[in-house]
This record gives sequence, structure tokens and C-alpha cells, in this order.
Amino acid sequence: MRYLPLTDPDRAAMLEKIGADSVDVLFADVPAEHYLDGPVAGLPLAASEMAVEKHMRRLSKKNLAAADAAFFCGAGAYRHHVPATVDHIIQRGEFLTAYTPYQPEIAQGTLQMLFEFQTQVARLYGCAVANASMYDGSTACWEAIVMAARLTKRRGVLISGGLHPHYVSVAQTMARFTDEAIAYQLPTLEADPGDDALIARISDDTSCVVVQYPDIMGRIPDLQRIADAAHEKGALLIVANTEPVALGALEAPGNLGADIVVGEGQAIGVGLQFGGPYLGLFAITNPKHVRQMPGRLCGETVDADGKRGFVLTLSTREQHIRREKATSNICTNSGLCALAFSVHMTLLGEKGLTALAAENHRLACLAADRLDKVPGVRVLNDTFFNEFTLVLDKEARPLVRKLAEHGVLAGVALGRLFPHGEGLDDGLLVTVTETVTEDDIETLAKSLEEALS
Amino acid sequence: MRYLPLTDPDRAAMLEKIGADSVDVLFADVPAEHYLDGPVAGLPLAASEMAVEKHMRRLSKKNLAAADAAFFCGAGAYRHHVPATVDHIIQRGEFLTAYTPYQPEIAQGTLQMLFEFQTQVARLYGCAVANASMYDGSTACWEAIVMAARLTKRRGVLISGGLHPHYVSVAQTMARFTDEAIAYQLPTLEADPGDDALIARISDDTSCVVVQYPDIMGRIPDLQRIADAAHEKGALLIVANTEPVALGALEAPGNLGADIVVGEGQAIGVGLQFGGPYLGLFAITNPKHVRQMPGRLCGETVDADGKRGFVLTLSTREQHIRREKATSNICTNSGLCALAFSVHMTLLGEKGLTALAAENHRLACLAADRLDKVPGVRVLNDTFFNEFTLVLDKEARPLVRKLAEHGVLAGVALGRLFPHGEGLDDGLLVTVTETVTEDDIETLAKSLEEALS
Amino acid sequence: LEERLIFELGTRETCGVDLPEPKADAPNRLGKFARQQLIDLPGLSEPETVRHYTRLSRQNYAIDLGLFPLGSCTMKHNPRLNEKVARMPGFADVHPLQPVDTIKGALGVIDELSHWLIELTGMSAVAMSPKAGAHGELCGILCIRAALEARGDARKVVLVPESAHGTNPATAAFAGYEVEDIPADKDGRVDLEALKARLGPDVAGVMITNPNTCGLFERDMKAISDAVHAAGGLVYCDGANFNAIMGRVRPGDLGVDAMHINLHKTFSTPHGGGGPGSGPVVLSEALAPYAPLPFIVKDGETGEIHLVEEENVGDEFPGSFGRMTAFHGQMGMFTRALTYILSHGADGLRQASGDAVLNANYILRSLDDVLDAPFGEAGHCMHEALFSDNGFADGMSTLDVAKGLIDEGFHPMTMYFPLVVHGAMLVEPTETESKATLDQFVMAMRSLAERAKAGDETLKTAPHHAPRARLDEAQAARKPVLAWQGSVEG
Amino acid sequence: LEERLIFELGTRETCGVDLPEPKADAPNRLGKFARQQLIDLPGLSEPETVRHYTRLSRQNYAIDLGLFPLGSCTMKHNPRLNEKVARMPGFADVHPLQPVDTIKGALGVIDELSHWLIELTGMSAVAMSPKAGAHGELCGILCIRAALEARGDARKVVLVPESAHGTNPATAAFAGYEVEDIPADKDGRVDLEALKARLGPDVAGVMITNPNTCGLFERDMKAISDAVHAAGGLVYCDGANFNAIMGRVRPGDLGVDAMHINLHKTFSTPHGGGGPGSGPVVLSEALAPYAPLPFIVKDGETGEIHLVEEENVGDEFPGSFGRMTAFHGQMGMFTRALTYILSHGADGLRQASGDAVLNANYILRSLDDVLDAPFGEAGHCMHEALFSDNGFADGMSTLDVAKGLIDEGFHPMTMYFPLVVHGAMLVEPTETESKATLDQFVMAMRSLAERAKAGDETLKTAPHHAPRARLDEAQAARKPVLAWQGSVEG
Repeated sequence: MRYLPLTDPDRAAMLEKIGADSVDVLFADVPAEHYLDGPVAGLPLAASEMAVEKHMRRLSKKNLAAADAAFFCGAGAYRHHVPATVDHIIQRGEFLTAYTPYQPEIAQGTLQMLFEFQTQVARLYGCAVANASMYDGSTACWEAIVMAARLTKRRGVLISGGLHPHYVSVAQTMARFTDEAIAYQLPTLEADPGDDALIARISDDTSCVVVQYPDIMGRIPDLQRIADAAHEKGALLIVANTEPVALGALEAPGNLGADIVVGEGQAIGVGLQFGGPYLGLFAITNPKHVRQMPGRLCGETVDADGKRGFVLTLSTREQHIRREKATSNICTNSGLCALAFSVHMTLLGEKGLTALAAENHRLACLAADRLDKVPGVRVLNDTFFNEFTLVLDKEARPLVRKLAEHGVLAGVALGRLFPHGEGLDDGLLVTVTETVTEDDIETLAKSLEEALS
Repeated sequence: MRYLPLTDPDRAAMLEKIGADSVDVLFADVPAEHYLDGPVAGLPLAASEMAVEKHMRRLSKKNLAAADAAFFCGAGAYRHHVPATVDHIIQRGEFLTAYTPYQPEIAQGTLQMLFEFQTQVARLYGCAVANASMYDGSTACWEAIVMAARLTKRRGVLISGGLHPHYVSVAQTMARFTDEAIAYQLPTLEADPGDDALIARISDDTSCVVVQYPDIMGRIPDLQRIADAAHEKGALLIVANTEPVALGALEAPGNLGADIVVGEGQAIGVGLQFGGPYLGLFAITNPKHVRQMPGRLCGETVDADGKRGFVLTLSTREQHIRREKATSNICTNSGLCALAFSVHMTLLGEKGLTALAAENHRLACLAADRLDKVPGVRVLNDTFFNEFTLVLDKEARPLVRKLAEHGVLAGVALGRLFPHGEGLDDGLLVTVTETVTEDDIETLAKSLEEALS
Repeated sequence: LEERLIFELGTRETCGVDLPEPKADAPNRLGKFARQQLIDLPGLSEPETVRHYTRLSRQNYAIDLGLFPLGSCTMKHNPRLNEKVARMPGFADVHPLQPVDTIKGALGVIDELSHWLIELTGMSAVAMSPKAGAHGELCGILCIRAALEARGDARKVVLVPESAHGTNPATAAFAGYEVEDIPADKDGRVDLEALKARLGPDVAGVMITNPNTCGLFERDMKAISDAVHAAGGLVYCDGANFNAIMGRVRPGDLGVDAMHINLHKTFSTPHGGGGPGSGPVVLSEALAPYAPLPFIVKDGETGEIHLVEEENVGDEFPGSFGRMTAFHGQMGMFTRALTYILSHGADGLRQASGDAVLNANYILRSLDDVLDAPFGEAGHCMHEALFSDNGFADGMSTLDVAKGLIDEGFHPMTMYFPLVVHGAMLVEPTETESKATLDQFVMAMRSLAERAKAGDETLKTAPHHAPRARLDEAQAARKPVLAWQGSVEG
Repeated sequence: LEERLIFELGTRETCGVDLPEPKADAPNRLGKFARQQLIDLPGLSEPETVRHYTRLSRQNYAIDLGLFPLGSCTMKHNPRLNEKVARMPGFADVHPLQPVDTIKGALGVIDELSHWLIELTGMSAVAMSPKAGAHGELCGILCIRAALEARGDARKVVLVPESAHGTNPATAAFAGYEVEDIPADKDGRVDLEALKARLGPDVAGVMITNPNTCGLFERDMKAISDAVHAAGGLVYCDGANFNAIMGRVRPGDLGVDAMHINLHKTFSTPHGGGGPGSGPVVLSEALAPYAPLPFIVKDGETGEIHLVEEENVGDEFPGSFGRMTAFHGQMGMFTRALTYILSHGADGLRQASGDAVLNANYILRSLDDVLDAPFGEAGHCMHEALFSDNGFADGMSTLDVAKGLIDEGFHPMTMYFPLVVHGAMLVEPTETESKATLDQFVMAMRSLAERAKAGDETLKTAPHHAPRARLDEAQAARKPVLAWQGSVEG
């Protein structure tokens, strides 16, 4: 087997040193009746690299790659151009094949990168401190809810209808097993994101209000108003962002009253990958809350020679020290995705991120104007960044499936996201990033026209 | 421009230091009438990475990639499976973006690799010394001819009809401008490689005999006999090999009397790449001839602390020292391809190369037996390794083109290689490597059957 | 080996991508929410970016550079084929919410990998979506809780051996359970009698690591499972160490109800400096109905693969406890793990666990004359060898030996874990190390052991040949500096 | 930083690929030529292989790690997009002898790149197949010889300035010409009068590097060309330094008949530790008919691209002097270079040459007070700055300064070239270096200059902080050891 360096003479010499007759003897603690004599039956045997590659390529070709379609899907996972440099860097063996930086003397590469990453995220979100990443946006959102409960000692969780339904679903699942009481209503097919209704429901039991910005239909809620209302009742505002590129054009949540900002970082550097691995971002505006934060943190310090260096720090919050009293059970984070994000963000910088956001918005406006002209199609949104909701005059799901047969991935039907949502079936969430061409927009418009006529 | 780090304030500060008003002033030595005021007219302006990638992908899709076809082409360029490890290593920035190792203290990575490479090549060829690589097989072959002339002080070059016609063509072209007298006759469509006829033509003026092993029709000449005959007349035997994998199954030319062994190394580690960059291999059996060798050589030595180290050596043969008295004008070699070759060869080792050769030969025998059964098709060869010649009952070139339309790249028509060769038009050179499946063979057989019926 | 921060290198005007200049008069649908404040991010040109990260990378140790014997972390070779496959456009460039007809290949990967995981563990089903090991633990415990609730049985306590990974108690607590320790016996294994004594109607289940964190196989696993089951509880097995036993014993045969598998340990997906991981959870028949969404169901007759999400979970799968994460889990890790598994095949996986255990025992027996091996007399170890600081000179610690290893060119072993051993040193070589490398490691360890026993003071200040000397962790925690505070050059 | 050789690490039985075991009774058509002798090659498992080469790589300096100011070698940033494009299956996995209908994209790349090269240089045609710069020189000289022979003019001499690259005289000699030197004037440029005086009916042509190897633009280029043409000769321009002038002046406008372009210098294809290069040669109208095979011809009306090979060169292109290499040239480098060119566009290329020259002049003026700049008074330099060892203390040499630079974290500049300056130091920063990097380099050079002038003996043994101390090159040449001599473990 090409990955196993021991030769048979090696094995013999080592067994002799150990004083065992065979490798099987080393497994003597396994009860004989449960020890397998040979390979698990019914499974294939070893295959050459060439054979495996062929097999996997065949499987991959059964998927329609976004590059081969006119592509308008978003809803929490965004297709942006990732510079080739990003993939080159994350494939450096020293980054790719390192472990969590437990030994800082020989892990400054990862540690300095994490310190830079934390700073980038904190600035993007308008926050004081960000952690070294979480699994993804949906789990980061739940961790934020739990953190809010710890901080406020309240259990009422008010979730906006604009939050990504998967994020809602994760929270509802987890709350089944904990004490949180979740209040959530499905969104409605209106241009208004429903800030008033949300604010009206904040109570003295509310630990936190969770708002997505921009929301699942692309609408932009008024964070400052919600924050003020929440704070008045002693509740925290958690803002979830699924499209970090939007923050190149929109004011940062941390600057608009958010207490905890979480999000999905995938859009920058990571790529689609059928939904994972992604990159949970987590930041707070009040640095005093840092000891209640989940996840790994990297901090600056000095070494014995006085040189600047970085270490994982405040680990007393974490499970490997605190065990059942930990702030979270998270252990592995999303280090390599954080690297990808950080490299891409470094290439962009202030100027590039702003320009990228502007280009997304320009194309999205263009698309909205064009699609609004299609008979049977209406653009729902008053406000949006790079995704918006179309209201069709028929159900969107079958239409999306039909268009896919012709190489048009038209977007995400709200009926897929909200299978039990009344009145949402005709909604189609369309996302337009810089990877979309004007030809693609025309193709989508024509396809919709045809399908709806 | 994303590759240019200077900012406008940088430029201004630097111009001030220089004492120039503008960058244009720095070009004052260019006569004003020839200095261009702006970008060359009629050419496109800068494009984003995304746009360039799209453009290049569109171009790439106009080619039929071998992986998408039943593929049987060879004739000096071979498709083998290259382990993913090889490409990973050659993309390490420290290898990819280093220069020729002129400063050995900070280039031991490249130098040790070259020393290992030279040893691998020398052993594969059964030679004493190999150099650090040449451009490709065809130019290495010409360099060998010139070296033989230097050693023998003769000018008669006897080239076997079995030598790759491109190699012949390079030699003929170069000989137009030098003093070599080349004797060459086109091959004939026979099973016998024509050793007798070749031997008969060796004379006292012959500097060298050039023989390909296996030859352009896949036949295997009897090197030892030719070597003995050449040596008897004071001539040298140059053996060219275009398929190094063959030497996992065939005796090494250096063990059969060859004086200089040259070849194309592409088959191991490098990939097809539409013909380049490839990897010229060059080795000699008599170490005393080393000072007449062309190309770079890496040698072992010690550093000031007594540690083993490697340097480029014997550079007094080379152009940058000897100028017009150099053994060759070669300067850049094929370092990165040599690395790819060496990594792949290290993964293979004795055992893997032998097994790879056996697998190639097994499949080639299978294919020959199957294709021989197709009506209108006859296998020419008595001997072969992984390529052999089919004799069809009609012209091969149009047939190859027709099969390509159906996704079958059936091989290389001898009529393409020898456009002026009489009696060769019905020959089709078919190559079968480990990348060919039994299904592919069946597809080829059926396609031939159909096309010939 | 100093590399400045991007904030010190870049400016707000420098950019490593080429994008159109934004037009001031472009349409704007941002309402009143357009950004007013500076983000204050630095940009670097592409060459500067490549250089910054290339230089940074060289301050890291990695499995590509040498032995990385972190016990329980399973740092094995990461094949580059896996990386190549994960980057095939059909896997890398596919959206999780594309219509099902356009993602048959992705579902195929999940199906094939599921099949392997189920067969290798002898279980009934697998939940694929957990994002990492600890998330998988949570999934397993939630399955247990859902199953108990489904039968109206609100048990409150989860038993965890004191040698467990810290994630185990943290997980149980996060899922709303009280955690109680179970002691180890003198051989480092779970004390079966103590466990039996604690079982009762309030115990939801146990979380057991097998092979355990002392590197020993829990011989009584089946008896433990039987006892727990008899008491109405369920058995969670921490599968972090599955690497040691894959292809040799199936946890399902030992009565395990749920076990997560770290794809980034056992199946070679890269650790990436701390993730991403992936923690699928195999489930017994008892727990299978409670698996989280989404999951796939294969039609036994047609072979067609169906994706089950919120929409269609409906009446057919009423038990599913819900969604643990957006989308489908760590698809990018599934492709890598499946590639690894297919490369090995059933025979290769069995060979791998054998070589892993062989390597660990070779280290145990090459060092047990110079280092204290607390359970060395108890028989062979599994895939990791455990030593203690017993016998070191006063003032010399496991930390000193670990830092000394850095100077010898190796990554240190796991230190001070498991907690049941004083100054623990847990060495896991994995199966992808050669005998020559192990011999070099043994030589280094023997020399360090002698120095620690002799009280060699130079060890106290090791490492001396690393990018940094020992770092002041206390200062980092006392006055946390978690972000760069300056303003980027304009 | 010691890494053993593969021959010391591997065995003949170890293997890093999985292949079927050969069967003894398999069919055999090898005749009597089957291998009898051992090759004696070592194999390594895949993990050992990755580690060996990763470790080796870290003993290299590279542009990805820092400034690489080798004058005339043009070590600029190598964009990773180029690498990605070259690996697209449509480019990487295509055979050079596939039917033309299946390689339209490859021909398209050649066509687009040809168009750019012709337009940028103001020439008529381009020969794409030369494999590297020196091969391109040979191509150009052979074109000249073919053209002269076509008019029955068997001239024997090629004039080469003494500052030329060593490849120039070697090339002319390899092509059968006698080489004669032309002196430089006091400003480091070709002495126009001396050249004119030497011209005559025996002179086939001149080979001139412009910008020249002193980093200066040959102001009299047009006059030189005119004089050579008037004497019946032709003008070869060594284009190694085209990086300095691209987009600012077109060699064709200066009367050049042939010029090779190093795609691996000007157009950023990676040097790879010494190649592969690629040396297309642009040709004037006078030389275009003599270009080597194969080439492409684009139909002006239909836009269709035809491949011209031996078969169809026939009557239409009787002048072609034949084939210089198998197949089509360095296709893998064409895709990279075209990607680079399209990324820059005409404006970006012009900006690049401007920044390259700006960077060089900045270095020249930041150092000319501490180092002797022989032609510093002659005006601005082009893309490289030239210094001499004039003023160093006795016993201190250019070599010492170069090795000292290694300890400062930089690759040395080109040493002892051009030959016209004593102890030459030729510094080429290229356009992809930031001002901050240049400032660091200047600081290091200033300190080294002071030490060299002061006779600091520690410089004589530099480098002290590199993977190796100075290597004994004399021993290597005296008793060459060019291959490992032992036998691999069985």
C-alpha cells in the first residue's frame, strides 16, 4: 500500500523487539469472538491512485458544476471568484498538514495568520474581538444564542423571520435539549423586512434578538432601530451575516448596535464545495465579554528573548481545560478555511473589498431591473445587496428544476427553504455576484420568460 | 495591476530620490521618435484574473483532452498516470520559483535533487554519468551527434530509419549549418527493424550510429550487434529512447554497448502538455568523456564545515565561461521537469518501474491480439514494448481523423510522421499504456472494424 | 524569521485583485444602510501576499516535514490525491441547494462513504452532517436523548470515565446532562464494577473512548454495553481512536449505540492547523431513527438515492431530532475520506491499523527501559504509547522534554494528557511513519530522558533552535491582545 | 538541515505507487531483449517521498521567499493563475500529434500569443518552437544564415560585443560562424565607429543585447542596424532584457531582424530551478520566410488557423530552414505567458516596464554614494543597476559581498558579469518588488559596502546563516562525483 512505509523485514524486526509473534498478537485485548481475521467482507480491496481518481472523476461528472451553468444560487452559500493564490497558499504543506498550534514555538505561521484573521473579521464586523473561527455560520449563530443566555441569564430567544431557515432549524433543534425558549415566525412575501413586528415582540424575558443582515430574502433590516429596542429591554442583538462581501458596501453590524455578530465566511476564499467545510465567524463588540466567548482565541505575547509571538490563549474557557464547565464543546475549528478567508481578504484589502461589493451590487441591480421586466415576474425587494426575491406567477420549485435541465441554475426557490411556509411558494431568491455575466442575466430572463409563458 | 506592488505615492517618492520628473524621463536614451507614448495600439487592456481564467478555459475546451477519449497516441509522447504527489512537489514555491542554482549555499534543494536525478538517469540507462537534463529528446539527440563528432573527429552520421522522424528532422536541419554528413533512409513497413542493413552502412568515416530503442514503429533493434559493428569501425553508438518506462522491461542500452544514451524523459512525471516542455535525458557510459558532454552537471563536494553538499560543476565546458568554445550553447535546462521525473521515479523505485512496465506490456499484448483479429488489420511487429504498428487495408490518416470525431484517438498515423514516405500510409502506430482500459481496447477494435468495413 | 503583520505591510490603497473602479453614479438599492465608516483593512499586491504567507508557513512544523506524534490527534500522511479529487469542479464548484437532479454525484459520494462507515463499524446508519469530532459527540448524545425522550424516559446523568477527552463532558453538559466521572482501574481501563454500581434509572448512558486515551483497548466493552443496556441506558463511544482498530474489530459488535468518526484523524483529511474536521456518527438500530437532517436514503431496489430534508422528512421519519448545521456537512472532507478509503480498500485499512499499532508498540518497547510506562506491564498498547514523568530529576518536567524534542527536529507528543497519569506523554506515531523515522525518534527520546533524569538545565530553556523561544502564555492571558490595534496606512 | 539521499533512504522493495504484481506467465513480445540486470533504483513510500522533497525544498531560496535580484535573469513574481491555467485538462492532457480538429484550442493559444509578441515588438512573424533563450538565439542566427544562403551569400563572421551573454558567441559558433568581439565605448555601450569599421562583405551580422548587459539602452541601435543592413548583414538582438522596454519601444522599429524573447524572464513563466524556458523568436519581414517548422498560419478572411508541418510546408513556404525540436515547442509555457500578458494588457505591460526601470534607478541612486557605479554618470539605467568592486579593501571581493547578502536574507545579485566591469555586481529588482523591500535591500547593501571597504574579515567566510557554508567548488571539479556510487538496499 503506497501510504505505508513499513516493509515486511521492518515488521519482522519490530515484532522481534516487541516480543510478539505477529501483529494479530498485539490485538490480544480484543475478545477473540469479535476480532476479525481478515478484511471486512463485502468491501472492495485496495485500488491504485489511477483507478480511484477515475472513479471519483466519474462521480464528480454526475454533478452540474456551477461554471458550466448560468448560475444564480445563494441563500447562505455564495459563488465568488477565488484568486488562484488562495488555493496555492492553503496547499502549502506547512499550513495544510499542521495540527492545532499547541506548540507555539513551531506554529507561528498558523498563529500569526489567526491573529491577522481575527483582526480582519473584527474590523469587517465593526467589533472589538473576533475568535479564530467556528464550524460554520449556522453553528456560530447557535453559539451566540447560548452566549447571550450566559450573559443575560435569560432564556427567551427572539428570532427574526429573516434568518436563514437552516440557522433557525439548528437553533430549534438545539433548544429542544436546552432551556432556551425560541420565538420565531415564518417570513412573509413582503418588501418590508418586518422590523416593527419584531421589535414589538421583544420582552423582559428576551435574552437576545437574532437578525440576519441582509436577510434571507435579500432585504436589509434597520439594525440600529432593533438594537436600540433590544437594549432598552436589556436584551442583546445578535446579527447574522451570510454574505461577508455585503459588508464592503453596507455599514458594519458592530457599528449599528449589534452585541454579537456571527456569520458565514465562506464567500471569501472558501468556495461552494456543496455546503462544507465552511467558516463560522464570531465577534463581539464589548471586549469584556471575551471570557464568555466560545471557540479558540489567538493572542499576542513575547517569547523568552523578547520577540513578538502569538499563542492560543484564554483556553480556560475551553473544553480541554474546563470540561463540563466549558463555554462550548467546540474543539476543532475551521483553521484552513480561516486561512483561505484571510489570504483572499489580504488580496482584496479595503480597496478591493469595496470594489468587489460595488461590482456585485451593480450587477444585481442590473439583473433586478431586467428580470422585473419579464412578464409574470416581480422583484419583491426595495433594498438588497447582491440577492433579491422574485415573485413569480407560479410555483418556483418545479420551475427551478426545469430550468436546471437546460443548464440554468436560476436561484433558490423559497419553497425549498420553507417547505411549510404558506404563501412563499412563488418566491425565488436570485443571487448575482461578480461571476455572473450580462449574458447570464439575459439567459435567465429569457428562460424565465419561456417557462412562465 | 495586481502584480505591481508600487503605489503612486511610492513612485513619486522614488522619482524624487532619482531626481527625475516622471518614469518617461528614465527612458531618455530611447530616441524620441521610437518611444511609445502609451500602450501599444490595438491590443486589449488589463483584465481581471476571473476574466482571463474564463478566456483561457474557453480556449482549453476547444481541445479534446485525452481523459475524455479512448486514447492510443504515443510516438515520442506518452500518457502515463502521474501521481498527485508529483504535481504537489513541483508547485512548492521553493522549487518552482528558484533560479538555476548559482549560489549553492541557498540552493541545496535543487542541487541535491539534480544529483539524485543524474544518478537515477544513469542507472536507468545503464550509464556511468548523466547530466542535469536537456531541452528534450530531439535536441539531446542532436547534441549527442555533435559530441560524437568531437570525440571521434569524424563527420559521418548514420541514422537508423527507426529514429523518430522529428529527431531526424532536427539533425538534418542542424547539419545544414554544420559539417555533419547525415545518412538516413526512411523505414519500411516490415517487422524486422533493419539492423543488418544499418550495420552494412557503417564505414570508416562514421562518427556515430543513431538507433532508437524501441524504434518509431515499436520494434526492438538488437543494440549489442549494432554496437559491436560500430565499435569495430571506430564509430560510437548513440541510442535514443523515447519511452523510459520501456527500460523497466528492456535491458538498458548502456549494458548493450551504447556509448551515449539520450532520450525523452516526459513519460515519467511530466505529462503530455501538447508536446512541451519536455525533458531531455543525456548519459554516457565512459566517464572519461564527461568533459565533452553538453549541459549542466551537478557534483558532490563539501562545504567549509565539512558537510556534504552539491554544486554545479565542470562549468568550464559551458557557454558562460567558454563562450564560443563551449560544448553547447545550452543554458537553461529543464530543471522543473527533471524534478517531476525524479519524484515520480522515486515513488516508483525499482519495484514500481518494473511493475509499471509489466502492466504496460500486458495491456499492449492484449490490445495487439485483439486488434489483429479485426478484419483489414494486421499487427506488423514481432517485438514491441507498449506500442506497435498496425497495417490497415486503407490509408490511416483519414481514418484517424474520422475516429477522433467519435472520441477515439486511435494512435498516430505513420503518414503523419512520414508525409513523404512511400508505402507507410497504411501504418498506424498504436500505443497502450496503463491508462488504457480493456474497454478502451474494445472500443478501438469496434471503431476500426466499423471504419474498415 | 520575523515577518511583519499584514497591517504593518499593507495599505488601504494596495490591492491584489483587479476589479472595476466603482462608479459614483451607479444604481444603489442599499437604502440608507450604505457603509459610512472605514473598515480599515490592509491590502497587499499579489507578489507580496504570496511572500507573506509563504514566509509565515515556514515557521510551522507539519506532518510533511517530520514525525508529528501527538497522541490521540492521529497526525498521519495526507495524500495529495485527496486534495486533487476535492478540487474537481464537480465537487468544488457545486452549490448545496442546487436541484437534486444536478447533484447526483454528491449524493453518490455520501452514499458510498456511508456504506463504508457502516460496514467498517458494524452499525445500522450514519449521520453525516456533524462538522467535527465534538459536533459528532453532540450528535450522538442528542440521538440518545431523543431516543430516551421518545420512550418518555427523562434520564439526567451521563457517565464519563476520568480519562475521557475534555470534549466528552463538555458535550454532555451542552446537551443538558449532568456529568459524573467513572474511575479507572489500575490498568488504566474503565472500572467495570464501579460502572455497574453507578448504573440506574437516572443514567442516560455512558461515553467511553475505545481504544481509550491511555492507548489501551477496553477489554470489557461488550460487558459494559450489556450492563448499560440492561439498566436502560445507551452507549456512546468516542471514536477518535478508531484508527487503531479499523478493519479489526467493529464497535457495533461490542454493543455501541453511537460513535463519531474523525475523518481528519482516521481517514487522513488534513488538519489544516486546526480544522476543518468532520465527524460523521454511526448509529445502532436503536438510534438510527433519531438521526439529524439532512440524510440520504437509498432505494434498495432501484439503487436510487433520495435526499431527506425538512420538506420530505414528514411522516416517514418522524424521529429525526432536527438539523445540526446548515446544508449537508463537510462535503469537501467526504470526498477526501472516500478517496482515502477506496485507495486502501478493506485490506489496506486493516493493514493500516496493524501498522499503527505495531509502530506504537515498537516505540513503547524501545523506550520503556528509560521512561516510566505506567501501563507497560498490562500488555500491548494500541496505536499510542503512554509514558509518565516518573523518575525525572526535581524541577524537570514533561514540558521540558517536549520542548527539547523540538530542538531534535520533532514535534512534541501530547503532554499532560490523559490526566490519570502524572506528567503524561502520549506518543502516537501512526502507520505512515517508517521504521527509520521511529528509530531516530527513539534515539532523541532516549537522550532527552537521560537529560531529564540527570536534571540538565539547558532543557529548561528549550527550544533553542526554533523560530521562537518559549512564549509567555501567562502574559497573553493576563492582558489579552486579540487584535491588532493600529490604523492601516492610507 | 541534513537530508539523506533517496539512495540512502529507500530500498528496491519500497514503492510509492500501487500496481498489479507482474505475472510470471504473462505474454511477452520483448524478444530476447528483456532486462536481465538490476537497475538498482530506490523507492520510497508516498509519505516518505513528500517529506523528502518538502525538506529539500526548504534548503532553496526562491522568489516566493524574497528579493532575487539576479541581473539579467529577471526573477519576477510568478502568478499562480498561470499555473492553474496550464493545468486545465484541455491544455495539460493533450497529445501533440492529435488530429488538428481536436487541438483548435492549442492552436488558438499559439495564435494569440504570436499576435501579442509580434505587436509588442513591431516585427512580422514569430518562430514559436525554440525551447529556451539560447535555443532562440540559435533559431535567429540560423534564420540569418538561411536568408544569406538563399541569396547565395556565404558570409563567415558574426560580430558580438564583449559585454554579450556567453550564449551569444556560443550560439554563433554552434551555427558555424566565426565570432569577433566589438569593444564597448566608455559609457558601456557598443562602439558604433568600431563596429562600422569592421563591417564588410564577410560579416553575416551582429548580435546585440538591448538593453545591454550594463543595464543601458543602446541609443545607437537604429544607426547600428542601418549600418549593418547597408553592409549586407543582418541584426540579431538578444531579447533577454525585453522586460525593461516592453510597451515602450519596439525593436522592429529599430531595425532588428530577429530577437528571442525569454518567456521565463519577461512573461513570468517560472524558472523552476533552471528551466524549462521558452524562447520564441520574432522576425523581420526579411527573415520571416525562413522560420523553422512547425508554425501556424491564420487565414486573414476566415480567421481559421492552419498548422504547417513537414507535410504541408511544400511549395508555399520553401524557405523554412527545418525543424529545431520535436513537436510544437514549450506549449506549457505559452499558456502561462499568454495568461500573464492578458492579465496585464497593453497598459499593464507598459506599467510593468516602467516600474522595473524605476525600481532599478531607485537602487542605483540609493547606492551610488557607497558603491562605485561605473556608468552611473552616463544617465539613467534601464531595469538593472551595475556596480563594481572599486574601493573595496584589499582581499575583499564581490563574492564576499554576495555571500554576505545571503546572511542578510537576500539572494545575491549577478556577480562578475558583465565582464567589462571589474568585480561587477548587476542588480535587477524587477517590477514586482515593493519599495519597502527595496529599502531593506538598500540598507543591507549599504552595510555590506561599508564592511567590504573596511575589510571586515567575517565577510570572507559568509554565509554564516545558510543551509551550507561556502562549498568547495574546486574539489567538485577536480574529482567529479556526478552520481551516487553505492548499491541500494534490497
